[in-house]
Amino acid sequence: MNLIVQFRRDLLIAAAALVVLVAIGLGIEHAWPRDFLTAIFAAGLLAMSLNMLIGYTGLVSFGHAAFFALGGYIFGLLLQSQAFTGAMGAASVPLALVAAVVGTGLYAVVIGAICVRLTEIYFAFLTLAFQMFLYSVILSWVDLTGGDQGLMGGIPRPEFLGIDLGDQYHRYVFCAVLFVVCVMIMRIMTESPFGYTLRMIRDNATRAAFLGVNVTRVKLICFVVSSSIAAVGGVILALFTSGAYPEWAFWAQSGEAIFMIMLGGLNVFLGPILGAVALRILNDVVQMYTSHTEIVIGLVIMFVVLGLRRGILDFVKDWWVEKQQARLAAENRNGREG
Amino acid sequence: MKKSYSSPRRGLDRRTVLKGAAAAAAVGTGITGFPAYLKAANTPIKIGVPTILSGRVAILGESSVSAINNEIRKINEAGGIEGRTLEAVFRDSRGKPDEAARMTRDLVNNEGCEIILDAEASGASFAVNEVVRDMQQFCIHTNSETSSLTADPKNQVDWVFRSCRQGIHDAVGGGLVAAKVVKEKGLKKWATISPDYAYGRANTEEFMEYVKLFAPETEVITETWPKLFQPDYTENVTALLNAQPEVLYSCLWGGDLVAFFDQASLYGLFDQFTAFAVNLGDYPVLTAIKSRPAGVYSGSRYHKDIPDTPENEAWYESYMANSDVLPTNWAWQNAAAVNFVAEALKKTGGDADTMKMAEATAGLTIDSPFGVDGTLTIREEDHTLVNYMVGYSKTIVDEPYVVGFDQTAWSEIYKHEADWKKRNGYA
Amino acid sequence: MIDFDALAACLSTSACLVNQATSGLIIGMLLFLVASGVTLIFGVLHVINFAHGSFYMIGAYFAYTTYVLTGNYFLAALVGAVGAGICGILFERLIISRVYGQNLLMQLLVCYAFILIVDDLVKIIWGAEYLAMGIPAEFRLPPLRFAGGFVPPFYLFLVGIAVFIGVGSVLLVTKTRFGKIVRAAALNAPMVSALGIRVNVYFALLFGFGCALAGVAGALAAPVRSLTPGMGLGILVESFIVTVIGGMGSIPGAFLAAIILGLTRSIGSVGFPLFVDGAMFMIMALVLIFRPTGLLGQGAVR
Amino acid sequence: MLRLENVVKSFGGVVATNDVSLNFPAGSLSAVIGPNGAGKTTLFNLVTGHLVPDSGRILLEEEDIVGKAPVDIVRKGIGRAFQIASIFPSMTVEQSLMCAVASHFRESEALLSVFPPTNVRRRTEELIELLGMGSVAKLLSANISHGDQKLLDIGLALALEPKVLMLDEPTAGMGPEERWQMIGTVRRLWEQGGMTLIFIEHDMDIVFEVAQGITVLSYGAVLAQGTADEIRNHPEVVEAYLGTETTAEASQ
Repeated sequence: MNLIVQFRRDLLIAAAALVVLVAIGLGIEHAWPRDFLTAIFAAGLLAMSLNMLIGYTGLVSFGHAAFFALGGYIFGLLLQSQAFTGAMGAASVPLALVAAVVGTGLYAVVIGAICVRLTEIYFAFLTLAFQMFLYSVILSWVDLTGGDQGLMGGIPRPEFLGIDLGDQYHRYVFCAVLFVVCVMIMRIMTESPFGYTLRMIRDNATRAAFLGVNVTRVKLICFVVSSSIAAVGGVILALFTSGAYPEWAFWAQSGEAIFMIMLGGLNVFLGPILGAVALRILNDVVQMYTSHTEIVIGLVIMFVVLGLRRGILDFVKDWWVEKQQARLAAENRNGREG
Repeated sequence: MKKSYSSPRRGLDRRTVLKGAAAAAAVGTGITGFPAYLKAANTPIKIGVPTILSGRVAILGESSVSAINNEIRKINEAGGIEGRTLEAVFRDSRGKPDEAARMTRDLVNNEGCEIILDAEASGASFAVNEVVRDMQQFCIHTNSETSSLTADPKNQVDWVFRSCRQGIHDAVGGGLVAAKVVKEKGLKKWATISPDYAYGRANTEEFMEYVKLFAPETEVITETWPKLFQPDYTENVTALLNAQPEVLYSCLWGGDLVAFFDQASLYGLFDQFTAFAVNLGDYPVLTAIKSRPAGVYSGSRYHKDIPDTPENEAWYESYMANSDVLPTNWAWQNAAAVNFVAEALKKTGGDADTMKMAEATAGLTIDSPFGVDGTLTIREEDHTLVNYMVGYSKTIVDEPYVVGFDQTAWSEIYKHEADWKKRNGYA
Repeated sequence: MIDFDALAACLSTSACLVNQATSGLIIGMLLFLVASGVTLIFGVLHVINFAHGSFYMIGAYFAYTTYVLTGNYFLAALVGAVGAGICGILFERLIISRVYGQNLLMQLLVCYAFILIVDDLVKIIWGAEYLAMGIPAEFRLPPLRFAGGFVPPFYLFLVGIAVFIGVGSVLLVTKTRFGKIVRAAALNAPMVSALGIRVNVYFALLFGFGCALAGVAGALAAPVRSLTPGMGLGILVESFIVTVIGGMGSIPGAFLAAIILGLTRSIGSVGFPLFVDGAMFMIMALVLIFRPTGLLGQGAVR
Repeated sequence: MLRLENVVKSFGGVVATNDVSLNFPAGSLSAVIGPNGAGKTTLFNLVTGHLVPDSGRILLEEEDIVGKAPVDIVRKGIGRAFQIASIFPSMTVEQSLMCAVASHFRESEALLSVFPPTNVRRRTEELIELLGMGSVAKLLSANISHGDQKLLDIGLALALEPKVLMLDEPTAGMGPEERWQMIGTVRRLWEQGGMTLIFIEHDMDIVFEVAQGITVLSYGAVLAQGTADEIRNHPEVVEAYLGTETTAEASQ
């Protein structure tokens, strides 16, 4: 209850956003907005959850896509198992979703326990290595995962509570709700005392430890939660493509997510989503004119990193903060003189 | 977009339209100039082709593009179909399944493509298969040889077809030829080197299964599985040397096969064993391998002399005149796909509606230079291509690179395919 | 999972030992050349060159073109090395030097961008399809027989060159004036530049040298590996593993780790063919857990 | 309150802390002095758990804290500020203090409430008042003056309501006027807070003016411990240490 009161403003915004998203999805008959937005939901959750590590905690993970892929695979494999759907019946989809989130979380506990103790560069390396390891397991364990072909034959989606995920409208609304709920969870996390502890660790982990913060544990909790949310992104993409593919665990997927964060802004909560939208549109527009999309995107990244040196929303935020700080400083001077 | 979604919807009501939001979205998309569906409707029938145009496989994708464009050019120059011309839109998926899925959706949603030719390798084909199933979009798979794509009822979709060779057909053919060769030479000990992914494993397993069936004394003494696109095969080559087999099978392909041959020849591997390489027969592979060995058995891919007919010769000339890459296995399969589409469109009167096209394509037989008797058929029961050239040749160092084509009779293939389907619970 | 019989059989026959040892050495040496560049650049400049694989690719393509034009393989290898080195200097001056001292994220992103751009440029210049150089005429010799095993003469040459370059680069860094200045500058750049030495030039040269090492590896590999845009990625990931296992900044460490990895691959392909990649990652994870600084590395990582 | 018994710590062959036994009574205000390299910061690191002694005991209220993690030692009531202000640059002064207070209130891992909880906000307001940082509270820590950053660092430690507060050179890098101002604030905080306060200081005038007890370290060993007068008249200190130190001070 208390939570609802404290976050009422954010909750209202989230509700309004959901209404708009649903209206777009149901109001436009053409499939493009639904497809586009569903892809954004998946990529957005990957990027935003990764930004919990990069932007909020200062942990540059280069292997976050592994959890995204794992979520998709757990979800897809469970629903493809006739034993599972047979036993669970109508509860199959929600249970598979929960299993994907919890299962990925457990995997993240193991990986995180090893990784979060290391410094920046080694952390990046090790997360990358574990990601490539998972990738190679997915490719080689053909009997279970279908290898490079991914999960074949579609993912069955038994109806539950009147929701039929085989129907594109139902599926879209379901994904939109999942997306908004996850974003809200991350919002609460980042604005809670825990979220500010993450910022302490990012700014100065040693000092945080001397203030009684259990840095390792906090990092690990953040790692696990963000991995679980990435898993939801994977579930959305698995629903959307009716399959799961090893490329989701490939390092380029992580690289792309990192760029989305950078492009949109890593110090602003919604920055990564803006980055995801911008990158997708950029990609699609460039694709209409040339097959050399990579060179264009590479040049854009160079420009953003070397020219702007920060993301779009970071630019706005820094400008606003500087203005505000200058005003406060001026007030202080006047106050002292007067 | 003429096509509308016919799937029944329950629960959520479409009439809960919030026009404001819709308008806002429309304005938003208008500003970005995107998506293209807002542009004026196109008169040509657009064919969307997700394929691979970068990486080690790019040559296959590029030859597919050349072949498709060349066939479309011929059709359009002859006046199109029912007054409508054809136009192909290509997208580079880089061979990634999720990219291929996304691009297929984009091709339909944004580019207004009414027909999809899925020119992806196996991995991505399964992804595209699910997309077109979901979108109820007419589609022909043109490159995936993985048998289960059309053989497994789980993967079958009423409006999806395949216009390319299939692993099981090649395996029967390969098994027959290989059995004959090893029996003649008295060879028993086999080794395999194939890429470690679904295609490589399934293909190798099927091939060896038929070799064993036709030559029961066969024994596989070692298997080595390099990763797909692995740069270095030295470890695998030496593993083969150590095992000292008498015969070698490989379904490596493209650049991987080239690298393997160059590295293996350093060790003189092909002087020591008899070798079968199903994917060696493609022109770009044969020409790229600098240390081209003689006497390796190669599966039929595309060759201007197989079948040795004037039609095939003419197709080769026409292709070469309009392409800057050599023809491949993928090239003829995509050309065949365009021919099938054109033929089906003639039957529907130029209507690209999914269900009408599906009905027209099932069981369709066309005249084609790639068929055994000048025709190719898409079988009605499982929507897959039959009656194309199956068999093995032997390589020689210089042009025409392969000689002595040993053709497998389709009656033989049908018989074993039916057994195989039963064994796998597909039929 | 592990086929002990095959492993034991192999380890007890000299032919198999010779074969697997050479193949491990070859894989290891090419890896070492790339990894030594990564580790050298990190050790001195404290940046991770995530784009190092691209210089391997550049080296291979430059060598290919030179070989096609001149037919001289030694010249081709030289052009590959020098070309990659020059590209490396340009990359350092124009791009990487702008993110020195910035956080890891920025370095990662510019390298990611560079990889995308270079891959596409290669595609535009050389085409997307694979190219093969073929074994140079000098080396088209039958394999040598040694204790029952096969040793291709070209591979002997390759190992020799790699060892020569490896020793050379250690000497360059530890014994020459250039090496001393660079190392001093890495510790205290303002101090060194106060002595009238243009630190930036030295940094760029060192970076270029590191890239030239990758370039020469690409050029050496070109005759036996097919060339494609994007070929740098696989070697990049493996060379990172080597760098981490050996200890970042340690060239002898990279040498040791490269040989360990090469032998893991070659012995593994006999004993546990399905787990070769897994074994590589496992070695790296174990090293990071129990000896995070790497086998021969120094410095804190926690 | 805080007692060290025969604490030894060496790095390689170098003995940084040699058989140190010290006692800091509850509520005392003590200074630790000694030339550079005397082992003052090492002593602090040993007490706060950043380093583990090779031998000896460190007793906080008669409980041995040797071998405990820094986090646990903080929880037991030993706060610390650093020689180079250790703060959170991208947070405002207020936010930084709130974070520290939240940690003290065991709220730093709370997920299901909004930051800052009411009790944290209230306590932080008191702290800002106590520190006299009201005018800079909304500024980013990176943007405030050096003196304010040092004060914020102390404030962060103070937020934990420590029984023992250890300040590593609170006046480092300041001009004479600023130093006196800072030490005045420190003294006021001590008087109002009632904790045991130990600080490292180079300026002898400040030490003799402010500290009740003074500990002199030299080459890792305790040279003397006593009141200002005792130290002033301690022959060894005068001879071995004060002379060099005052010279060093003068030359700065």
